[in-house]
Amino acid sequence: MADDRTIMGIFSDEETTLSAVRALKETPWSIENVMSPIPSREIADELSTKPSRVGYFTLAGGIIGFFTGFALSAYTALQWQLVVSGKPIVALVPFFIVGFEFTILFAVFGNVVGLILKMKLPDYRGLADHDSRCTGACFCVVAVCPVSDEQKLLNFLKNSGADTRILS
Amino acid sequence: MDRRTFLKIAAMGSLSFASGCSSQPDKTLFSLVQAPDDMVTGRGTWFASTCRECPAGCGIVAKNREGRAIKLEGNPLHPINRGRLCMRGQAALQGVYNPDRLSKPLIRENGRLTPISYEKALSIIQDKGSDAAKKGQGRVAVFTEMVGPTLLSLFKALLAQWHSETPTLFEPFAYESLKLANSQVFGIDGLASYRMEQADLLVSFGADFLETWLSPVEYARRFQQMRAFGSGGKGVYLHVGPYAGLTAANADRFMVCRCGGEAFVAFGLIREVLEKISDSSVSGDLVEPLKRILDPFDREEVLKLSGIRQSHYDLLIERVLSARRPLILGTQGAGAGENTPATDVASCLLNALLDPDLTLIDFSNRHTVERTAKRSDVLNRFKSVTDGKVDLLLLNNIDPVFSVPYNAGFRKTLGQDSPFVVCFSSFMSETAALSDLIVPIAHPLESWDAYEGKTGVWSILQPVMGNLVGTYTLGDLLVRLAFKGETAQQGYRGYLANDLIRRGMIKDERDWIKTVQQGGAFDGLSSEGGLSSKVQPSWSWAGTLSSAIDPGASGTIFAAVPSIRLFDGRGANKPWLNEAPEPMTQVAWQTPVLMDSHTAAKNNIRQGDVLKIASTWGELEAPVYLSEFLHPDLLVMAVGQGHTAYGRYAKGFGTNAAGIFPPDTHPVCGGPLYRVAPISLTPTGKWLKPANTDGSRVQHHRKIALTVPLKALYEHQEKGHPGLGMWDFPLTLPLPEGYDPQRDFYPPHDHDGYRWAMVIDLDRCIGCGACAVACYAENNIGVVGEKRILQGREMAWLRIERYLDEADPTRVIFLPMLCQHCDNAPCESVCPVYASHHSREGLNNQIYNRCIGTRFCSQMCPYKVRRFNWFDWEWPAPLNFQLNPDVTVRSKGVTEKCSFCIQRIKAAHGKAKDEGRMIQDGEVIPACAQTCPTDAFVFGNLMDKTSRIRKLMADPRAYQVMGYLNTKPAVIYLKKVIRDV
Amino acid sequence: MNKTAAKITESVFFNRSLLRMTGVSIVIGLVSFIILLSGKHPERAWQAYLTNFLFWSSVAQGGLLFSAVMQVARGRWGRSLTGPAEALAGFFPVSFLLYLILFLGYKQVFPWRYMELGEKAAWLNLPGLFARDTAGFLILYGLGFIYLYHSWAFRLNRKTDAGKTREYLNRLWNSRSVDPDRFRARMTLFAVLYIIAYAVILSLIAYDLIMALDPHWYSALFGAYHFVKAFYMALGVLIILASILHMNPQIPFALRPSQFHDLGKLFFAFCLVWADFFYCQFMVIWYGNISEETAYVIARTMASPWRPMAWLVFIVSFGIPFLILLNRKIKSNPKWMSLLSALVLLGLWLEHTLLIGPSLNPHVHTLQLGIFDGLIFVGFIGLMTLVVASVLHVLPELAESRISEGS
Amino acid sequence: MSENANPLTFGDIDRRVLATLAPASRGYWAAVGLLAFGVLIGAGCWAYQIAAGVGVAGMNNPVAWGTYLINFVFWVGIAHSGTLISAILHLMRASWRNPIVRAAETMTVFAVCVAGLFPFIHLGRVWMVYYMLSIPNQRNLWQNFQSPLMFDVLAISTYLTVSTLFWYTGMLPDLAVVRDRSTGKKKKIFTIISLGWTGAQEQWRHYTRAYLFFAALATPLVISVHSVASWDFTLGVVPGWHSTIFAPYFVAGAIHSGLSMVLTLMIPMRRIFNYEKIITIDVLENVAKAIIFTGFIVAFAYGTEFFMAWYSQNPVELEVFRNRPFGDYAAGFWIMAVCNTILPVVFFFRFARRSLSILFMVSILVNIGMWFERFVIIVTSVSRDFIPHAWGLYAPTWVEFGIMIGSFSLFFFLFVLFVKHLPSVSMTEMKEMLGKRGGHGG
Repeated sequence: MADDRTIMGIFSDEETTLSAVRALKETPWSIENVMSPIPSREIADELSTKPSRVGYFTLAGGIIGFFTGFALSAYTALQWQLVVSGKPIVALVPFFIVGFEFTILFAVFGNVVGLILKMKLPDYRGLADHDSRCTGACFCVVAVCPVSDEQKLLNFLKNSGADTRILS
Repeated sequence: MDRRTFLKIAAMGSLSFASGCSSQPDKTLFSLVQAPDDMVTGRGTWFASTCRECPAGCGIVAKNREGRAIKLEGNPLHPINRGRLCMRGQAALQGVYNPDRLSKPLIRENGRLTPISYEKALSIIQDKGSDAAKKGQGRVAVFTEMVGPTLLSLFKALLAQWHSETPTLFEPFAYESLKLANSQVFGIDGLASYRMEQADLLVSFGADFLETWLSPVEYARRFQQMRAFGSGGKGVYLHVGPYAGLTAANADRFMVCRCGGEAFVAFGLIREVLEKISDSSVSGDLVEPLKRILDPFDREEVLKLSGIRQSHYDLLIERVLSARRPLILGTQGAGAGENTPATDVASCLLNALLDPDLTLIDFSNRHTVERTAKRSDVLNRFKSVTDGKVDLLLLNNIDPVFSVPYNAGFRKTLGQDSPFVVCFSSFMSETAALSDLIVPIAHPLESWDAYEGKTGVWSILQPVMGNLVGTYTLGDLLVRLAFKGETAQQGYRGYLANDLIRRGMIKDERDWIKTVQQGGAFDGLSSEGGLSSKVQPSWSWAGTLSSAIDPGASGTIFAAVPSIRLFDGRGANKPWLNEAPEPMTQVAWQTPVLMDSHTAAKNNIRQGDVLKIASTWGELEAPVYLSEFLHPDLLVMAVGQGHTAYGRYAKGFGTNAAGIFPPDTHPVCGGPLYRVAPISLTPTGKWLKPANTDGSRVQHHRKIALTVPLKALYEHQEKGHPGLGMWDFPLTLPLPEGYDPQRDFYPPHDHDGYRWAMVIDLDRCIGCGACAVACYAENNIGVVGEKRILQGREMAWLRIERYLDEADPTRVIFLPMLCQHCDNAPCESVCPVYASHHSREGLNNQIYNRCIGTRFCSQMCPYKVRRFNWFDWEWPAPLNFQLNPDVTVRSKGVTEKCSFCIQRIKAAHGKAKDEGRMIQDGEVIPACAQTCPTDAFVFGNLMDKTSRIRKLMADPRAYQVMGYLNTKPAVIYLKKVIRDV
Repeated sequence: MNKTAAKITESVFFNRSLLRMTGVSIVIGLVSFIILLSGKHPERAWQAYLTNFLFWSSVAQGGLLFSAVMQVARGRWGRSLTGPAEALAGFFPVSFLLYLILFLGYKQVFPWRYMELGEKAAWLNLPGLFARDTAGFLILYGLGFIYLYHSWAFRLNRKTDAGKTREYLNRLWNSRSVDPDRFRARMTLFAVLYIIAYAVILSLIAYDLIMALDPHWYSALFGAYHFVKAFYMALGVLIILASILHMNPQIPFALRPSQFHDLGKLFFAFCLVWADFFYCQFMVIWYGNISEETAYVIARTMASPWRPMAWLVFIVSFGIPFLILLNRKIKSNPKWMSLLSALVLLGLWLEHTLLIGPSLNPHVHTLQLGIFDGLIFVGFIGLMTLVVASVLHVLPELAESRISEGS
Repeated sequence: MSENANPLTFGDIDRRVLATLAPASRGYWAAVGLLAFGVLIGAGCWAYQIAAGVGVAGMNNPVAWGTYLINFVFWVGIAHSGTLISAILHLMRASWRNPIVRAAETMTVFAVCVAGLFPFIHLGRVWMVYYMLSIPNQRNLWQNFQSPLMFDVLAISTYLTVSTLFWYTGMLPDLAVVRDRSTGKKKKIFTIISLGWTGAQEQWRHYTRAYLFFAALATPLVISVHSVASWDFTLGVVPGWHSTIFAPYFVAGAIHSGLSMVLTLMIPMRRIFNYEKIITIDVLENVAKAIIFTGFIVAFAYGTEFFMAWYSQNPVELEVFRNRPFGDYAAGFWIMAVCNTILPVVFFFRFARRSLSILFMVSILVNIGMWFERFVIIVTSVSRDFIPHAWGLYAPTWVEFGIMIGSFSLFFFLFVLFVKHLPSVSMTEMKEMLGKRGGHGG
């Protein structure tokens, strides 16, 4: 949107960031993004982001894995039906371990897949207007305002303790 | 193999060979592009022949596959061994295929041996012979091993041409003392055979009839017929002697005494017997003088002189007097001590007194080893050689340089360049090494011949395979030396046939073929009666009796004894025999000197300490093995090892005792002296790790090798209700009925048609180890050698575990341990790749080419019967020709174990399928069961309710080793019966 | 606030209705115990008695363990739960009394008295067993009380003058003043000692009073299995107790959802550990298939009459909680959690019966479980409730959560 | 522990950690070279063994498992505490673990790699190892999933995969930090491997959740892995192996050894990279406390085993447990007993917990002790099991020692490479620790 300005405010610590975010929410301007070196429950709450749904992938993976494990071991055992130590051909007691290991493995795969899909990584476009301080000591708030309000927003951010940077 | 099938294949085989395979090396073994029409690739052909590993003369049948003999079994039709073989017989094959066999005659030219052709060799001998003959009478001397009558006559014929006397039959073990006793007491200068099986009490004063004595396989069988519980025998066996070899270890009571003390025990016994004797069956003229001579030997005197334990002595007397059909055996026969003749005479007298009709002694079918010359005669004959009265000396397959005391002259004389020494030998033995001309001869398994093991028992030797290295048979050589023209043309086989016809053994060609097929002519064997005898009125024996001297005087005595594995040392070049541990010490590849453990403790000598043992005549060094089976004043060493030549498997292993014995012979019997005293012992400070395969001598009160008192078997024993512990766990068959839902997690599983299993009767097992060696032969088991055995890597699929009784360490029990083919085998489920699993017929399969070598199975196996191939084992050519084509040769990195000879089971399956029937009971016999001289193994199908093995399940003695582990082993053992005497 | 607390307690923990309820249930339990005892099969009575004795003693021991662990691991989140947990420890004296009573039934309780034991007799003999277990209980409970003595010194308000116990304790504390840090350090030390004793002595009890009932069976993990289970049960009871206190507006005890959530997670974790310890034993015994070991397990899990009960235990105490507790929300919901815990506890009570029953009634063909066992259980519930109530009555501070803690 | 006393700021953390990634000195490369040489020794020995046969190692018939499986179990054990620290302590919100979590996880990954090698080295026919993989084949003959070794294959490979992913995920934000503070090729590389992480809320939201699941899954996994390792022994009937307590006892033992290995690694590392302010003495003290705890569990297990052996009154069991303390391998047993159970007791004293030298010494001794624990368990049991006639002794050969040297070299080789090229302390989690003042204390 050509008539919009995206401005990044860079704060030195979590508290000021937090108050800034709170204040910003009162303003007409929208918060596009917040970047932080560490995860912050508080900021997340402020931005009222929904809890992640990665868990569903994990769960799905786990369930699939559990049955895959049993299925594989049962299938291989049934091919020749060799009796070993007089144990049943399809012996659920030991096969449980196979099922278990597969559960964990697939759950983790699910977890990773979910993570990749949800975080949309790898994605290097975000680095274009990324400020290196955001991964260091600083919290960055990216706000959007009409071109007209640019100065207002800049002042606002400065007043709330940030040094600012115009991204676009 | 039952009689019928045997005859079939034997016939098929020998017909072809009778025509086909002469001793000419025309049929090459290597490529059979045109196989002879009787040879079906992949199918074995059986040829009957005779074992020549010792003078006993057992019949064998050899399995020939694609032209190579791959396995020997006893000839079931042969009256001496009845289809069984000892470990030496099993190992005969490694004589044929021995990598160190000589293939060309070698002549010594200025010190170096150079190969020459047979023609050349023959002409040399011919020339030397005729030159000698020219010089005068008796310029040619022949010393030969024990040979058959035909070959002997051939020798005679040859020597006659050279104006020389008959050859000398030389055997290191010639039973001089026994022969002396027989002649003095019974007037028969020979070696009677004994109807042991009919006795109810057997007393031996040293005769090791389970090891080497006369005819071990035969006597092992008779012994168990007498004694074994299974065969209804209730006989008791007592052994009196200074040490216990395998034979004594199988006695119901081993009574240790001084070396030489046996004589006085025998005297005492006679004295006691005489006092009891009332009836006049024994002529008074025998009783009186005996009383007179033996009067001094009352109880105290005997105890003092013999050093026997009082309780033992009383027991002995009590048993002998109460026995109905007692049989007394003399001394060990191979080599004498001072009192040996006295002991033998005394035991003969005892037999005469206790059983005046001598019904247990068979004088008509005598052991032909009696024909061998006394050692004193041998030495006398050789003296003439030493004195230069002989120009040509022929030695046939004997090794006096090794087996006769060093300074008896052989070494010296043979070393000199006159006389000209010709040695007929397949190996570079010590003797050959000193000879001027070495003529390799074909192995008995490659030759035609006839041998008479017992008088009237003629066994035929026929080539069981083509000639391997192109050697000639001795017979052919002699024929060509002795005769010209037609006789020479037809060779020794023709000579033999004619000779047999001349002797009336066979009538015609058909008869000849029949004889060859069944392995010999056994009709001469008279069953009962025959020649009998009485005690001689001449009192020549009296002197012998009085020759006995007090053994106490001589201090520590060093004795050498024959080895069940190597006999007199001729077995030393056979890997199997070295690899198989000595039954009593469980030591392989080494010759330790046995020392009483308490004596050792007193002189703080540890096992493995190397001692230097010196006598007036020489000295030797050997590691000590601590034994429980010796008189404290005795050191015992087995003969056979300590070769300085004789091939890679013999050279440099162990020690030869011959060196320290006196060269002269026993004044009375003329036998060699295998006892020497005084001796000096000095520790060398060296230590040699004993290569023993046992981890412990006792079984630590575990349910492994069990015994049961005879009484307990007769009185009705109430079974305490079965529990789950080691001792009260019930016998659980590896069948569905063996599954108890109260204690089994797994459902039972069925087998289709067969559930192979084995019963091993510990009461029959004498621990001779024939089964183990048969297993090596049948299953291509690798020989690992001394170094690897020291590392604990022996590969035996079947091992004889030797356990001493914790309570009484002089009691021994042997337990053959092999894969138990458990129904719930702990080894199977742990294999990640199904290499080991349960077969449909209950076998515990091991798939070699699937195995990746995790060794998990052998860790889990409670019986530790699984063997891992740590390396690729070697079969130096041509040993590899012996490998059984039906059994995989395992490469390094895989685990192997007993398969119940699955190849034999498969073969039986094929046969049964062709004939559209089930496999019959007793049709499949694993190699171990087949060769066992005492029939301790029974193999069969448990699912067949009528099978012999299934019936044995009812035996109250049946149990499973460590059964409480609920592995449901398919090998069921029968407890050894203890006759508490 | 303490004043109010003191006032409230009068009515909350120790009112008539509660007394009536507990009293009645105790009487019911006692009566049914006597009925069974006088019946043809007195061992049935002792089976029920032993089951409940072990069950509730474990709860009490595990309860205190929770507090001790929190102390050692400095787990702040659970600090406010330690109060109720320590209240459970009030059952210690009762438990010891019950233990002594147990020996009245020694004829039925120790079947090995009639068996051939051999060497084992050195371990399995009545005097020896009584001596070592008595010593064990005394040590465990002794350490427990010393720990409580330290813990309460910080927890209790010294001024309130309610009842003799308080005054006695106050006198103890005031008698000599140690500086708080050293006192806290000693508290931690005794917490550690209690934890060690917990492991060792609960194992001992498990061997002597459960495993040895079938003297031929043994499993090395059995002791650990028992004390892990004990903690699992204690957590269940703790959840219920905490929820009751939490949901009762009159009591100054409230937990943040996160705290319930953490407690729930711990409960979940020990549900898994318990199951794991079971599987570790079952797997090894199943695979080894040595009859000495299998017979015991088969009798309890695969053969009638006990088999269905084994499945019930498995489903109720593992299957259901496992599936439910995967869910995050439920963990922080007191109502549901107490319901679930109750279910689990019921299952574990059956599990105790399952371990003891077959040993005390060998070769039976019917399930040795009846209405009376249930009633006796009820009686013990009453007993436990009464004990906890009275403890909280005397020491109301135990039921105070310090909201201030954590953030 | 009190962060308040700690004057660290976010900036300090970045600076200190990034300083370790500066170009390495000559001495460093010398060390790397030396370790590489050690690896070559091991490789050479293995090659020789493959050519000649496993016989070049000291194993024999009763004792067919030797140092290869001892080292296998040992290294798997080392691996465990890594996951314990990163996952279990994360779930328990013991944030004192944050400074060492990265190093510990790395240790896990490398230890599992090394451990994974040993089963291969152990095999008699390693070239046939693919029989153990589910490769479709024309005979349709697959592997036997009832075998504990198959459990191992699954468990170890799963463990390696999971811990590697866990490790990488945990490192993602730090990689971004490095990216933003480096130039040239290094920047390019880190740009790629940090996958374009910016630290946006959207990313954090999923990241934290996923990380939690990672932890939640790694915890049961780590327990299962060593349980499975223990089942290699317990599932048979061999006396001294067939014991139900093994699984938990192995897990505890694994953590015991792993924790001490953490100390062994951390103490030199904090000295060399002057991490004193980050890896504070309090952190080490906490590890020491944990060691006391695991030490107690291990001791409890030893005791139980002996009691049970006696209680069973089974002559076979009795013999094995008589043989351990008084038999052929008594020395090994006493080393194990003293190092694993007696020594850690010194950590009851505060000064010992806070003295670097004592911590270091004890940590190494405990490692030795744990190695001998595996030796005692694996060797003594089979060397005297059911059939006395088959008893025998075992001693490692130079080949086995060579391979052992190789394995240790390989581990330290990888670790040394890691510390100079990747952030060896988790900057993010350090910052979190500071950020959450007065939050959930350790």
